[in-house]
Amino acid sequence: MKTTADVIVIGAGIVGCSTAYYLAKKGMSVIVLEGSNYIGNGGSSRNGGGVRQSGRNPKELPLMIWGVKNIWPHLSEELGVDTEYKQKGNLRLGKTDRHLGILTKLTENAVKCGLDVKMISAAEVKGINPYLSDEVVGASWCATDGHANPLTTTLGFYKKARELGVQFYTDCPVVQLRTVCGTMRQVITSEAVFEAEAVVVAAGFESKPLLDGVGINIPMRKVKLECLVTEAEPQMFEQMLGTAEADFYGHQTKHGSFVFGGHTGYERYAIDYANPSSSSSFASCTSRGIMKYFPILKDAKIVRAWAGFMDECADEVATVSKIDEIPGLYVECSFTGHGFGIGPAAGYNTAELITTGKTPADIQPLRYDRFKTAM
Amino acid sequence: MQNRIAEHPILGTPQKGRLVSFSFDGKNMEGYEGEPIAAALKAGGIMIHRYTAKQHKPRGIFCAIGRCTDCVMIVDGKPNIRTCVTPLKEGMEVRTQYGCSAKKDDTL
Amino acid sequence: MNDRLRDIGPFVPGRDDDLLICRCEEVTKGEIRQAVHEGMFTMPEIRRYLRCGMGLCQGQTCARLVKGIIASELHIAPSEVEPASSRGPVRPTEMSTLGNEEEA
Amino acid sequence: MKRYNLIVVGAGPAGLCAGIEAAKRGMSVIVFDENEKPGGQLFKQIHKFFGSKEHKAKIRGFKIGEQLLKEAAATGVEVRLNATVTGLYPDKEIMVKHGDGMYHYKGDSIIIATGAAENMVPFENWTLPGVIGAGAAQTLMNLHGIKPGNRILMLGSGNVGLVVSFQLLQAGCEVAALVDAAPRIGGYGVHAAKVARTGVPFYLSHTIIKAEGTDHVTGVIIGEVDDHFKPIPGTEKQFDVDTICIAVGLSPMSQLLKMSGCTMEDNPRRGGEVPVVDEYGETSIPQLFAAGDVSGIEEASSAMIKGKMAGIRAAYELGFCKETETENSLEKCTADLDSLRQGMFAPGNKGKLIEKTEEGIPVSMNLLTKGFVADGEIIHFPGVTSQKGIHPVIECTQNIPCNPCQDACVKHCIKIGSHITSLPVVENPAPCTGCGLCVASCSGQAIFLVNENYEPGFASITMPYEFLPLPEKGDKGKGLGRDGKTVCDAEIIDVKSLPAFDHTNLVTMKVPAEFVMKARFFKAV
Repeated sequence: MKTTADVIVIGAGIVGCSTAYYLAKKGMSVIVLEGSNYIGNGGSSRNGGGVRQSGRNPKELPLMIWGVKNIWPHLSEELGVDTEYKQKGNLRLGKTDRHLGILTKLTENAVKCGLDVKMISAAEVKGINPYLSDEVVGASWCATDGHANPLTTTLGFYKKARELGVQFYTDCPVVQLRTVCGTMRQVITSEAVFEAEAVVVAAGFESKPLLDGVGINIPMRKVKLECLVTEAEPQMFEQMLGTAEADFYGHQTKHGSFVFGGHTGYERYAIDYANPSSSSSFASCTSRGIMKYFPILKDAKIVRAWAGFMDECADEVATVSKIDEIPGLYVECSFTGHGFGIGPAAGYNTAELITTGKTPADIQPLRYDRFKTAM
Repeated sequence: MQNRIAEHPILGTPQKGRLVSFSFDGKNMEGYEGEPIAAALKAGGIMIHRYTAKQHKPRGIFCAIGRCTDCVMIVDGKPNIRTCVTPLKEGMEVRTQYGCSAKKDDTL
Repeated sequence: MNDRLRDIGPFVPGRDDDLLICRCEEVTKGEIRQAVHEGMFTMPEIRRYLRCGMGLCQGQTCARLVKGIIASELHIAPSEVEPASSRGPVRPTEMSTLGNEEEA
Repeated sequence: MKRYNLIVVGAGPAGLCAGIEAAKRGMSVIVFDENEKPGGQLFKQIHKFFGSKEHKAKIRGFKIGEQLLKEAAATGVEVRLNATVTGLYPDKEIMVKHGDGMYHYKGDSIIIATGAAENMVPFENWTLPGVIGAGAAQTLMNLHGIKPGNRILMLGSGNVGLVVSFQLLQAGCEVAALVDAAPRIGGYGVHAAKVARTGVPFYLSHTIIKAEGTDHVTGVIIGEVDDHFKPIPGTEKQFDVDTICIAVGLSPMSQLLKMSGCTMEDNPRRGGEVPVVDEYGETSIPQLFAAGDVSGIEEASSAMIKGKMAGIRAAYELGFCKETETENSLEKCTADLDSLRQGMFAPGNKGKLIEKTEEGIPVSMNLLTKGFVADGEIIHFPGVTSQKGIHPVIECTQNIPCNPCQDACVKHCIKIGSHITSLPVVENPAPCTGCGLCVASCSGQAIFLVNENYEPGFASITMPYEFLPLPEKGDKGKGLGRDGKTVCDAEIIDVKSLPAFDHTNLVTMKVPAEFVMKARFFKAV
């Protein structure tokens, strides 16, 4: 059994697998440890598939813009799988003036970061997506946003990394990290002790207990999110959709089925089970929400609803960072439910950080020690 | 109606609702109210319910208990209706389904 | 611990690889076998990678067949293949019906 | 939110029995079923059931279903049809789709009795219209009065494959062949015998290579398989059929249980993914039970008992009945269940080749590999005697927990004794009056009345006959052997159809005396 490598990555989601892939591409030997039985079983296979810049916190925009420009366009070709990436824009819809206020503020911040995003009128929205109902009074529109299939993309990174010799172990939960002479060296599991020069913690919320164990405290908590998917429908529209209050988001997949995420409002108070399960009213509540925006979908059949946990950060911003206090420790977590689109870029930049000490994109705002108190 | 069992040795004559007419791909057909649409079609000798999206292959009744979804058709404009568990009503409009819609795509 | 790099032998094209296994999503036996050799060792991974079991019947028709194919490629018993999860609604249900929650 | 003491999902044999036992003990009970008609599999089983009187033996499946419905109504069980339980959520909550609305319910206890569904065997072109499951054939014939096809090939020789083949013949279809990759038939010998004697050829150690046809099935090609079930080139055989019926076993429909998060296991001996349950069917989640085929594939008779046990246990755990009463009823159920789980087809003997009967008689290998008992083998069995005058000949050659024939004979000619799986023995001499009650009572249609010297040079054979058109007195035709092949000329000398026979007509034919132990079916010419 292989227990030593240049780098150990903890977590086999989109972030862990892409990091492992890019490291292996640069000739590094990598071991990936996944706690569950399945690759990509956390948020990576439960999200709404958005690959979007608009609506993000400005701190994440540099990395995301870099990713949309440098990774997503040729990712299918590189991984040898159909990521189903479509760059046909993102409509973030508003139904009230308050919504428009939120969207306008987000738009202004994004424009400052160089993102081509603008507010558009109800008529213009209808021009882009004629299926939307008249409840929409306006939206923010970013033409370079899009969506992709999170399942094939994550498993595509896994397949490619595996081809390059990355050693994946599933059903292998990590118990503890251990430093040797102050440097990150050992990863303890119930069956073996793994050793490496560098360790990347990319295990979603499960990152927290491991990081706390070595004195690195990233303020995040586990919050349930729920999604659903419909039967296949004739192709209608290609944009990614969201709303001002992120109460509803989704897109129509290449297969023709619609994937939507939504809220009942009680996700924060859900009974915390290890395995997230959908609440009984979620599909009904979200269906009502969707039908208000898309009356044409009232007859569309829902075939499945599921839930997942997001690692919600205190400032709702990802943490992609070297840990100065513990040389050799890197972290990629707290993606707060919008980690799919930005995951590959985070993976690429972390691989660069480990091998060259520098990153092509500016990840300075995503440092682990950015958290300041209220006063 | 050659596929209907007139008299069964154990069950006797099947009790049926009233005879109603419905349309299948524009043609007029008859069946008994309340029996599954698939049964009325089968009695009328119709075997093909749909053509699949990818390989455009014909599909029909397979499990007849509403589980396998192979028998789905467009009923009164709504696609993916499981005809083996949907009761027949007067004047229903049943159409062969191509992929997930009624449009017979040219690639067939 | 499940070593995902363990040697399960090369993918050798089979005589009946174009046999259809998932009837809803039209996934063939060869595609499933190939995916196992690309590292997809469990039901959820095969489902997410190829869509078999994601169709209208949600795998009720093909799950057992898929499990058998994965098991034979991995040289283990079907009962040892990690199963997929089961989610509601267990029968496809229109949004208008779902949205119409009534007091029992 | 509406709450019941007990929610049952599935109004089949297990679900109804569970609801009845719980309601009898004072629980408020509602049973949901997604179908238009309740009774689950029962309403498709038109054959007479096996077992003892307590197991409702010799009653036809759908009649048992009707009885259970009456009993459910009488004990105040609410049965809600066209009600699909779309989800089972934590805290024993369910979502039900009824009409065009969704309803939430909670149960102090929940019993899942959603039964099983068919396994699949893929072969080339298996997605063609015309390839159907055996359950589909039963649903079309027995629920909707539609012939599934005109000429049908059956794949699978378990009880379902055998019983559905017989039911296809009853519906007026032609069964071209019965095929199974296994070397030996999986179901009861008597079920195979009543199909074989009508002329249906059995092809064991064969499987389907390919379905023929472009728009729908027009034919099928089968081939012999080696002991790794791989087809042997050159052994192909073609049949012109319009329907292929698949009956290769069942798997539990345990999606709701898996959704609830209770501990599951993939147990091949119980048919697939099943909940881990205790002897009363309780899962790892307290007050969440599974009963019937969903927790392990067995017959409807055992499903009914397992349903009862879950209902009783649920009532006890919620304080609706006392410990002693519960213990007694549960012990009785366990005893009933154990009595069903005996004999050659007991769960423990699954797939095993049993060489000898309990009485030490070598089993008929011909029956297992060709579907009928060979002439040389039949004479060894205690039910088969040669006597003067009319007497029953019971061609029951396997130890099955079943004894309706013993109770049917008012003259006590037939003896099974206290051990229910013993083979029936015919007294010699048999004070038989030729009343035919035993012939009609046999669930396996394995009893004939024989008079070796009906008249000089001729013998009479009375057989159970459940087909249409019914032959008439004076009809001339051929006597068919147990293998379905013509053995002699035959003339119908009597046809009896009494209510007591419950649709099993007694047809008596006259054949040349030397064929008395060979001719077992009649074919009009």
